[in-house]
Amino acid sequence: MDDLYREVIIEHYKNPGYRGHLDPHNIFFADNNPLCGDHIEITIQINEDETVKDARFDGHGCAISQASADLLMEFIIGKPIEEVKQLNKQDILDMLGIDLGPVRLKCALLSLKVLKAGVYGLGEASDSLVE
Amino acid sequence: MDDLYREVIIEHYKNPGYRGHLDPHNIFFADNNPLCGDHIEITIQINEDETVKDARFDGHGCAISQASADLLMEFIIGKPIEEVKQLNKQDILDMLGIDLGPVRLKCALLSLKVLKAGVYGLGEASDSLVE
Amino acid sequence: MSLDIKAIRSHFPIFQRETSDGVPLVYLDSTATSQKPLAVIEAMNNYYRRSNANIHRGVHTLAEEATALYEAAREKIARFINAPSARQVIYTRNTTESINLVAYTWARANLKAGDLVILTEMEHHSNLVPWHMLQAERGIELDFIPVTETGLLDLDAYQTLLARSPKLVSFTHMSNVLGTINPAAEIIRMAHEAGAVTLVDAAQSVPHLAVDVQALDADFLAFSAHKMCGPTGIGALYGKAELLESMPPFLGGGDMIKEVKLRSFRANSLPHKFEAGTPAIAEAVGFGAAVDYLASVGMDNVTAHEQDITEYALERLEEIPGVKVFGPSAQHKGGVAAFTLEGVHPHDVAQILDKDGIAVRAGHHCAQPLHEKFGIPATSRASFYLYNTKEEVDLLVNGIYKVKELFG
Amino acid sequence: MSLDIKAIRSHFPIFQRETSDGVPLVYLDSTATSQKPLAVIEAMNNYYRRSNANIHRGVHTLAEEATALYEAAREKIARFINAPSARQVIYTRNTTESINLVAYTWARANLKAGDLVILTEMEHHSNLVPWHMLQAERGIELDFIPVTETGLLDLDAYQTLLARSPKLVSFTHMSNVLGTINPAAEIIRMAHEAGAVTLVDAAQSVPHLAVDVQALDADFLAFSAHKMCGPTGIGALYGKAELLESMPPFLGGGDMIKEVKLRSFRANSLPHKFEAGTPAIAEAVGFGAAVDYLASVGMDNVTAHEQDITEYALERLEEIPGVKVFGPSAQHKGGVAAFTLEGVHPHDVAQILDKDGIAVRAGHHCAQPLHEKFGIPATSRASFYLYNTKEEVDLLVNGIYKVKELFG
Ligand SMILES: Cc1ncc(COP(=O)(O)O)c(C=O)c1O
Ligand SMILES: Cc1ncc(COP(=O)(O)O)c(C=O)c1O
Repeated sequence: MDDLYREVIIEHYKNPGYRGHLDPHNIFFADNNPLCGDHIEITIQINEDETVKDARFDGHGCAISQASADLLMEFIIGKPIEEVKQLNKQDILDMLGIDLGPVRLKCALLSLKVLKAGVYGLGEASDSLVE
Repeated sequence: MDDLYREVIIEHYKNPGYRGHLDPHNIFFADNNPLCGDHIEITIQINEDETVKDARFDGHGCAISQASADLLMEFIIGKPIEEVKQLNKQDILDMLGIDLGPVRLKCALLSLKVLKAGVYGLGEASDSLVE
Repeated sequence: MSLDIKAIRSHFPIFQRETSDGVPLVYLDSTATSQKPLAVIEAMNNYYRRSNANIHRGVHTLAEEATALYEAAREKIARFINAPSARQVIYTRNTTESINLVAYTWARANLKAGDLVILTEMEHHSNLVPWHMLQAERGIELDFIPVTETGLLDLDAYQTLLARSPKLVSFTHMSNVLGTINPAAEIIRMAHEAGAVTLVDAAQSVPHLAVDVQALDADFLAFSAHKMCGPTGIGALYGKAELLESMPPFLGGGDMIKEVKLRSFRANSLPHKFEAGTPAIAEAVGFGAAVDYLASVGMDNVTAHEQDITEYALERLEEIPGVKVFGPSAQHKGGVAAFTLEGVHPHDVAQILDKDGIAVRAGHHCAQPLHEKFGIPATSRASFYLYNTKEEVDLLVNGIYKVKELFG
Repeated sequence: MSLDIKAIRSHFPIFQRETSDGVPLVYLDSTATSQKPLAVIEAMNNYYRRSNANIHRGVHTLAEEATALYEAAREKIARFINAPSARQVIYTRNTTESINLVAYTWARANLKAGDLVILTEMEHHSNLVPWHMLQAERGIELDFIPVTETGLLDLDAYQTLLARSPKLVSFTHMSNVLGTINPAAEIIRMAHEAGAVTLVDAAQSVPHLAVDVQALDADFLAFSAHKMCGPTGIGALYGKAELLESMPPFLGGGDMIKEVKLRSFRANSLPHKFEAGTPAIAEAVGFGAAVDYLASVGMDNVTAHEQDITEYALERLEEIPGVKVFGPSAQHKGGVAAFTLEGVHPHDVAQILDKDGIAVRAGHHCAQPLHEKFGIPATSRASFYLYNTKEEVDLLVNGIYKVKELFG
């Protein structure tokens, strides 16, 4: 219909491959977008060589936030943690393959914000993590 | 030069006929225009038949305020107090023979305000006296 | 009389635009802010091109023109709400500042720890947070008139609350989410019987209904120009004269004073006492033009037209499977339809509609506690004003079907 | 480089008007408010005609455009004063509200009875009354840096005052009466050495001088759009990030919150924490356009041009018998000449000049204590901006001779 809701987004929203919860896990983090109540939490398992062994997200919210989370989990599996730490806004936009206005950008970046707060071991997720 | 500063105004400002102070007097009142610091005080003597026997103003300020005061004193001498109580904005404008914007109107009406507060025996001069 | 909508739409330049190539604007977000007729835009334009000057103390021609325009607008606004006098209309930035002004001045001068302020569960954040702040600072108590399942205020519960001798009842005349038009005159009468002062959040009522502050017997009433065809940056607070006169000033500075010494000042008379510094002069001029515009259309016509569209919109929306509209039936309601669509987040609904040029808002609409009450984080909201049409409702409905298909 | 004044004047539509038949406008009242270039008027025009919507929470095209325009303007303003980041620029209504914001939040959170606030004898009422109010409410102490006979601040006396450990030094960067440009960086450095926070009333400096908040090391700095080619209804407060972050919010309502419950709220991050309710959106867009306009002319060029005119004006005015100009010599002074004419009240001067289309202001210019200090109730004030010319100074001088003749 239009590039904002490319099939891939709707598909990942309706049939996410990485929704769930890993137990045991090495990293857990959760946060929400106060503007719309979107919620994302992630669990991650890490290999001895500091790469991502497995990753899952859970939560609720709009198609953009949930599809981004699913795409992001898919993307990071197998990647070195150091590389995960470098991910930024543009990487998410590339995964989604679309452009977003400032309000929806927050939805798209929620999972990355949660992920980075988790891998950096921070107490709080801040917007500056994904700028 | 122009109708605002008609000769009569400049003349009454420069050579006022009724500047001064009456002693004894039946009425005294003073007030200023806080916007520009203009000050007017009046003293009035009253006849047995409730007409104005004599009237004087004193003070300082712009030509409009001082000339209006002089013209007003001249006008009320001999008039019944009841008639003085009825004087209003338009009477002053008629004496001056000009039209004024809202700021300068305050200057023009200061002496009337003071006069009316005096003849009504009020504690304070209010703008509503001259509307 | 029904409005000539085609003529009305032609007064609003924005309807000439397309949101993207070939896609005209379907603006259904007037509850957030209204569009502006040319008359309002041009009034400000002319002000800046011909009369711009600072007001009140100037003697020169421009200053006198600007002062006259600024004060003439106040007279118009006073007449529009039937205020007894223009000096009871204080210019503020918006409804929010109007309410805060009361909270900072009247309330801080009159409320002490333990004093009760009654609000409602359907308040906009603007009529919640100022009281939260006062609660934290002063220890006042807050209680809330509950909202029923159908989106009305529970007046029996209100009667019970009134037994606790509130000092203030502050409530919205019309909900910006449910659309509920509250029985303001009755709420005020009951408050007065209990000895309380009243504040009406009229952000949504003054733009859409004929509001008469004297008929309501409102003590304070707050509204914004930008929601009633006027500019941003200006709003108003109406107040009863004896209340406004008894209140301490709010912001200190130029124009709100009679006299200033190095270490003290005397406050000016109304309305200037509450207008510190150079005010929103051009915006006041635009506000006056907006009021002229609405008066020329006729507020009863505006209301009737919105009622008509709203009825139609509710009918059409409710026939869509999965759509749930919040709030009461059309007869208790202004031109607002907040809804959820099963399985689709409101942000997605709004964004997909936007691709067809349809502007609706998604979120909590600055009424988070109300959304919490109904157990939802957000809604999509379509809202209607004098320039909207039934055809636009049809476009909205078609759009929602498209969303369903996409997510189906 | 000298300005191409003819080109500049052509940017300002108001100069096409006549004040009365055949009498062109000679606008010498920019210290009260400046005129607006077409670019500013058109920016707001276009906003209302194309992009008008409420900001921040909207998903639709118009809301995103409006939000982007509103925030882009903040970036421009931040760059204009060299703020480290745009979130340190808070939109307010005007300088007056900016100062009050600090008085209501930072000061009420940090000052207690007996704490000293240092002001100066040349302050505008906007930087006096908020502190008078706090003095009455809290029992803070006020003291004043004296003004010398020549209209400069007495920095020795200031040094002595600093020994009393003030909590705040709040002062005007440039006097709107004397024109004095105060040594702000030095005043701030001395305040910091004494452990005080500083607030700069930059209402007259940001419009006329290149102001760099980081070079000044100002803690707070307040200014108004309407004095710098921008619209009425909007101003700004700059603050250091750690101060702004530590301050409680000011007005409560929409947009300034992160989350609202029925009985509590969490404040939003900067700058939104201090911007409650629908802001002056069109005005922010106009403010941004004003800053663009001034930047395109170049602030150093603006200053140099004003300096040039002011020198000429002082020379010409002082040659008129009976005229006394207040304030320091041209080298310490911005484009302001406040004067008295012996035997003629300033109101009469202004009114008679107005008949020749010459707009000057008469009164105490919201600086009553300063006038009292100089033993006069009022002055006439001519002030200059980038669009004024030496020919206009000549017209002013001829006008004053006419006044003298009339009253001679
Ligand atoms: C030095 C100074 N401070 C403050 C102000 C107040 O500005 P505003 O009226 O825009 O709040 C002015 C304007 O007259 C001024 O000249
Ligand atoms: C019911 C209600 N109250 C208050 C407000 C706040 O209005 P403003 O943002 O103009 O201050 C709004 C606007 O959204 C509203 O709908």
